[in-house]
Amino acid sequence: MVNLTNPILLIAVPLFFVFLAAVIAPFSKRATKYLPPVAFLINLIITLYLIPQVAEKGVIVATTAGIKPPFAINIAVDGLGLSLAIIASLLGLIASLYNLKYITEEPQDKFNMLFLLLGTGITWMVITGDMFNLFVAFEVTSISAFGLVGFLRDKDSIEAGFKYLVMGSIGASLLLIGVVMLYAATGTLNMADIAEKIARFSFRQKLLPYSFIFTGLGIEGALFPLNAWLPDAHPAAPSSVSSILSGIMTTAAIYAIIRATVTVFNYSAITPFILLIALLTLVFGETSAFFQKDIKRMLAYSTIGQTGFFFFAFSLGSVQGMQGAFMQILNHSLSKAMLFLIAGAMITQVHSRNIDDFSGIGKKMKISSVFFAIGAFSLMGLPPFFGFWSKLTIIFATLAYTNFYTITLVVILLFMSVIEGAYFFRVMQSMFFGKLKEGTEIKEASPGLVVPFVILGIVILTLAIYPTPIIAVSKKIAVQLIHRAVYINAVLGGL
Amino acid sequence: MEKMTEQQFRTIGNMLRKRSLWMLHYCTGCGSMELPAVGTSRYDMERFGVVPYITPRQADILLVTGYVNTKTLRRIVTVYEQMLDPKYVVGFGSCPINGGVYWDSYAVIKQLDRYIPVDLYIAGCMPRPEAIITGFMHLMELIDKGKATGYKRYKENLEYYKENQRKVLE
Amino acid sequence: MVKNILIAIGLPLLAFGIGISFMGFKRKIGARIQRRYGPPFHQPLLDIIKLLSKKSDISHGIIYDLGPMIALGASILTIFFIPIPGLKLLTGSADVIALLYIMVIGSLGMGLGAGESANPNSSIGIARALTLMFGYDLPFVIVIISVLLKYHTTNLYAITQAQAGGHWAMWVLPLSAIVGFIVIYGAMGEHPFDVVTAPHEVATGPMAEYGGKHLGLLFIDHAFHVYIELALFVDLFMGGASNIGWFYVKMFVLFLIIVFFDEVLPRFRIDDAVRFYWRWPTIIALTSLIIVLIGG
Amino acid sequence: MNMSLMVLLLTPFTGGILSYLGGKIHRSVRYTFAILFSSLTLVELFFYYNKPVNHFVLGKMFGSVMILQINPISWLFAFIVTTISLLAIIFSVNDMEGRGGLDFYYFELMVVEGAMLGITLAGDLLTFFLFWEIMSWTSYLLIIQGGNKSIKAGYKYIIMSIIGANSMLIAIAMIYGKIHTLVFRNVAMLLAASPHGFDIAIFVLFAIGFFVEAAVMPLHTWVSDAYSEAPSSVSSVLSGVLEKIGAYGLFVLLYALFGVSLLGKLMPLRFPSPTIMYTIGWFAGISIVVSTFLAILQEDAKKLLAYSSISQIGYVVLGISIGTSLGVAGGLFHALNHAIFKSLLFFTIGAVIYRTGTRNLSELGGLIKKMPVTFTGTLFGIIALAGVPPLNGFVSKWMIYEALLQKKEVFLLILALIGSTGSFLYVYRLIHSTFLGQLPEKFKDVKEVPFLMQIPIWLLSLGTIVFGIWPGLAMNVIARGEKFFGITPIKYNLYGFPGGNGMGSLKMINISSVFIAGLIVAYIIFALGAKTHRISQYDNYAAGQVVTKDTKYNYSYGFYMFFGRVVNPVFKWSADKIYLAWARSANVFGDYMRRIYTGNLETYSSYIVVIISLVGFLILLGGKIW
Repeated sequence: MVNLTNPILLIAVPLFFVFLAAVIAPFSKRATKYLPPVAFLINLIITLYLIPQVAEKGVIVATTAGIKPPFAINIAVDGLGLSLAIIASLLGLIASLYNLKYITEEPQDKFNMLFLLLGTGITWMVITGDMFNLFVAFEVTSISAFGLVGFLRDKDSIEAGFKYLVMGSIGASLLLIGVVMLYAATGTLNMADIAEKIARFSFRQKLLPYSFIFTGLGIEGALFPLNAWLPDAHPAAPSSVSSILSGIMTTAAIYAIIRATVTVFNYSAITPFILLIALLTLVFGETSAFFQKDIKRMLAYSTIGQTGFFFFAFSLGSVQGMQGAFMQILNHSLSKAMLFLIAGAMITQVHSRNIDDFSGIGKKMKISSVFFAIGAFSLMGLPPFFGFWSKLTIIFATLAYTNFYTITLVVILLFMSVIEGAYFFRVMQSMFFGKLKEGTEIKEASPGLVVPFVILGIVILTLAIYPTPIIAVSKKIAVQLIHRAVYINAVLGGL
Repeated sequence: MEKMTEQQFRTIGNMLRKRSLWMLHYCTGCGSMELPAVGTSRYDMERFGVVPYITPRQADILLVTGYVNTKTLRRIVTVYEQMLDPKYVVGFGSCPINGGVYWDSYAVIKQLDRYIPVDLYIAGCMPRPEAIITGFMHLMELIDKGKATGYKRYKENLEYYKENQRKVLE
Repeated sequence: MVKNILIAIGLPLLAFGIGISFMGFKRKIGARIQRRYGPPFHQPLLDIIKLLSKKSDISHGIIYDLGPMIALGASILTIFFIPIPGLKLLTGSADVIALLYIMVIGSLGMGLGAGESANPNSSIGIARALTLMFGYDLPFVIVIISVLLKYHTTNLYAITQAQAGGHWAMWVLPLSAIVGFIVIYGAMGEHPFDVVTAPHEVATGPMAEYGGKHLGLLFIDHAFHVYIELALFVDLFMGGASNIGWFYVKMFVLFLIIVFFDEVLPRFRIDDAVRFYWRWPTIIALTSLIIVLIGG
Repeated sequence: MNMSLMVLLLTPFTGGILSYLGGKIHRSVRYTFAILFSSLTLVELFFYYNKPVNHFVLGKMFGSVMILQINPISWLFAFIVTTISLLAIIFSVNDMEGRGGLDFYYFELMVVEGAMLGITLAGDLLTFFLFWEIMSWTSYLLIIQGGNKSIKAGYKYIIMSIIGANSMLIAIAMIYGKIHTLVFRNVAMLLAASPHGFDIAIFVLFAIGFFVEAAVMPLHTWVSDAYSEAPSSVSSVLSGVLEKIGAYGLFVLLYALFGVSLLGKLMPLRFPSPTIMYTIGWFAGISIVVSTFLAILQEDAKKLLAYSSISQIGYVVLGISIGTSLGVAGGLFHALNHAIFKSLLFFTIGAVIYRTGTRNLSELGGLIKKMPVTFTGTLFGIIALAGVPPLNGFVSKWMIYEALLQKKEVFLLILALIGSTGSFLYVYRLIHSTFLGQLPEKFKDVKEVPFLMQIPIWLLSLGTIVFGIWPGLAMNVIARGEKFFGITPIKYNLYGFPGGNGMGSLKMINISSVFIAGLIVAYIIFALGAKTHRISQYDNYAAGQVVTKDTKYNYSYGFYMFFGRVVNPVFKWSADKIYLAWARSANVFGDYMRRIYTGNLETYSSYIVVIISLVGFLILLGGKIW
């Protein structure tokens, strides 16, 4: 009897399905596309099963080969990791449902295998408790993402895929160098173990490996100015992939940075630097998004901005900041994934990614447009949507102490939210109230595309109506994250 | 008795009314040159309550100062019809009476009386200011006696006047 | 009670009498200045009787009829709020500031009526009237405020009482009084501020389409208007009066000056009139106000 | 548990959802639900007429309780909200007929109503802000229902509104950072104990938010476009209610959060009232005068009304900022009155637009013969707006003047009085160019608006009379509200104010009855004269010329052109132009920033090197960057 609550299954199940896909691909290429939904559904169920455990124990640790940490490869799921895993599975499920109808290009079997691998990698990244494992997961994610970005094989996607490949590889090597340095210094790869051992190192000794890890992860995590691949890659990929990339992959990388910074390195001294980077990311992301004519590019830049936003909240270092960061991650993942899916659905009708061509489609594609508005509102932080509460939390966290700097920061944050409002409202205006171009035959996208994002929309609306439990949970998660000793003790508890 | 009072009332009304005659500031020909002299210090028609007024709604007297060509007649008729009862028309100079020096002109009305009822003529080419003032005094007398009934005539013989107007204007 | 009713009936009649006498004076004096004999003194009364007894009248609509009525009704309303010697019937119900706006009702009614007469001359006239009012209102409110501040009350009757014994506001606030005079002057629409009715430009402006009894009502209203403006100035700056005769004399002196100016001045263009009011009178009035503020 | 206030708050939201769903069945179902639920809200509100609720816990968020409360002042504003919204809904039934997306429109209308109700009922800043944000974006959605141009206007509105809301958010976050609770009472205690710099910052930040919504200069620039481009019933909600919500916010800020004594301490008392309130008073005063001047020169009926709204809200803010009992009462009363007469005017002009399809003043004229009811409504509206007795606008303006005089704020008084005189100009222009003058031939067949659209016009006209002649009705609520906020109310009775304490007396009933008596006298004189007969509008004085149907014999374009010659040199610059210039330069700057993403792989790789070096550089600095 398989223990349903073993977090290793989160990796094992999708991997198994990848192999399954490889096996059945020679017989039926079409059949492979039904594998990802199943895999992600199983993953989702497992993660949901894990909730009570995590809530009870705080951190659940799973080991391989029966050897206890720090010696074996292990998996440690805490609140943050689990929530991200839930989001990853959910988005994976939604996106793969969407794919059933959306992906018509060949080779479908390879696409589905890569897609499964992408999901696996992301889930792996957020639940691993091991530094080298993190690298491996990172590589799995990146490589599948390279493939997926270039999947459409037109000029754009190949260029984007290539850029992404180069940058991603540099990132991966930097990460590897960092991990190697850590191993050389501490002799262990287990995060908790490193965390314990590294405490005796001086700031300078710690900084070199940290800077490599930070930069390596930062490339994937879309931090300014390492994110230059993103605005090319996200739009070029198929929309379902973009939704995963924007929705959860960058977030997973940010999670890795958070994990490294808080749990492993315990770097509070570095936060001003992180804060600066986050702020720059936010400012450049939102400003650039404002000038985009291409809807997916705009959403991609918006992702950069949002990443900056929650990374900023995280870099405040307070419980409330972390809480805000987590809430915003949740909000952003759901909304942005939905927005990408909707943008994809609209593009199938409009056959263009130019915002000007979207004018007036609100009258024809009612459901899509309304849900686009819901996603945008949530992302902008308009009440009663969940984004409002996360924005509020982050602002409250920033202004926990009132002085000149914090007020300046908040002014910048809010100014950026005005810009974000500006470009989203502009798009919505042209969608709902613009003039429909004559001679175009636009109708609502097929139900196969609509149903997935409507499910996501319903999740967002549910959060809007009933945000209190999530806010409470996010506070718990934040407290857990900031008390790194709990994590370390839980992993190394056996020793 | 009742009739008596009304009659008296009307008489008093006429008595008062005759002392306040507002003249429409409307000039058709060369006769208008005489009016400034009548109005200003030397002759001062305001002594008798005669004052030039601007719009037909306010005025009591329509002073047709000189020849009337067909183009002007249309305006004169419009203005006359816009005036409120009781209203009086004074033909000024010889032109409204018989065309004056324009007696053979194709464009000039020879007899103003055929188109609108004229209560009083002041003959002369040009009548001097004294004559004008005498004319006004005479008009006042007519009003007092209830004889200046041009407006009633116009109503009673509307068909006749309209017919004549139509002949010229169309 | 009976006395009050008598006053209520008598006051408008008195005001009308005073106003109509001034109108007569004006024509007579004006004629004399032009070396004419001029009409009889009771000529305005004759005019009104003639207008009211016209045998036919036209109407452009209900508001056209209502306009002069509102104007007259508002004038009658206004005179009850201006205290004259021994009579302060309703001065307790509205103070000077309220009075400023009660005085406007008439122009509004007039404007509506003139508007419905559908004549562009009327419309232009009203546009000019309102603009001119906007023009002289600025110095006027400053003047009013100076007086109110000076006497620490907004009750017109109390202001006249405070000036008793020869301490006229005219002597206490000479600058304000000068401006007040200019404003009253403009409000009466005398030269050079007769842009509103300017017969040669806009054909008597608002009155262009009015004739007969409508115009008669407006003439009565004008008589009231003359009375109101003069009485207001006398109450504000010349200390009211202890009896009607004295009150009449003060008003007459004031009116005489106004007529003298009126007869010799040409006419402003409307925007120049506004510019004029917003320049010197305003500056003088402000100076006076600042003097009051500093000097108490 | 007492659910009372929650029920009140949820009624419009429920109504909105139900009418949205009902609209899918049949349009009459939609209307029934919308009208039913908004009337229901009004009825429910009347249960609280004399029954303040202090503490109704809505929930808990961030460790701060979210509470609802109702006091007489919030009752007053809630009354404005519900009444005008109800009338707007009734008006829209015919007005919006035939447009698309009506289900959504009614949903939005009721959600806006609910959100505004929520603001008035809020007992803490979090609830306040929550509903404030909802109000902002839902009202944006309403504005953009008005067609193509309205989209641009709505865009301007939402941007300014977000800026305002964010400014408030900063202040709220600053307060939360200190005391972790946002209940008004606790906030007031915090502010009383805080350093002055903090207090002033909070004040300014809130004031920006409220100024945007209340359209006080110089943050008014969205108003003229948004009010004029939105559908008429929305304009009346915007001008009648949304603006008042801004004023309500300002009132809460001044009297519930800060209080006059604290404001007095914040800055030295150089002037009769606290400097900070004095400043607000000046903003309001300048709003009054400048926008009056702008309104005079408008050619567009709704733009004219929009500028007039800015000017009138100036009176409200001015009254509130005076700080004396009389001033506050005047300001609040004017808020009520302005809601009544400005909504009335927007409804009547909406009716005109509904029938004629244009709001260009120079195209209209002479409609009095065709739309007498609308004309009557407009007449009452303009008389009230101009502050002419005996209608309601006069009473509240008079109170404000008296309050200013009491405080010897002479210069503000001059501004206020001048603004009022200026308003005669534009209201006359409004009524003249639409209803008076010559009727253009193309509007020969125009009919009076349907009965459903007349209802709001009738009711609001009645309102202008009732509150004008019996100001005591409104003063009952206002006086109780002032008592609630610790201000001693002034003496008043049903018909006016007995005066005293440097304040003049006013008896509206006397003024109106004598006026009616005067009218009767005038009518008697009139009736004694000869009978009148109606004549056509073409039988008109034209210096002898015969006016025919094909000549436009009407004066309406550039009505105050000569006045424009006087003031135009001053109005060459405007706040709007300054903002646009800022936006343009920000645009250019942002465009340069964007170019950091060059699209070159080499550049991107070099960024990585830069970052690694930067992080490495941190080693030398010891990890500290500041």
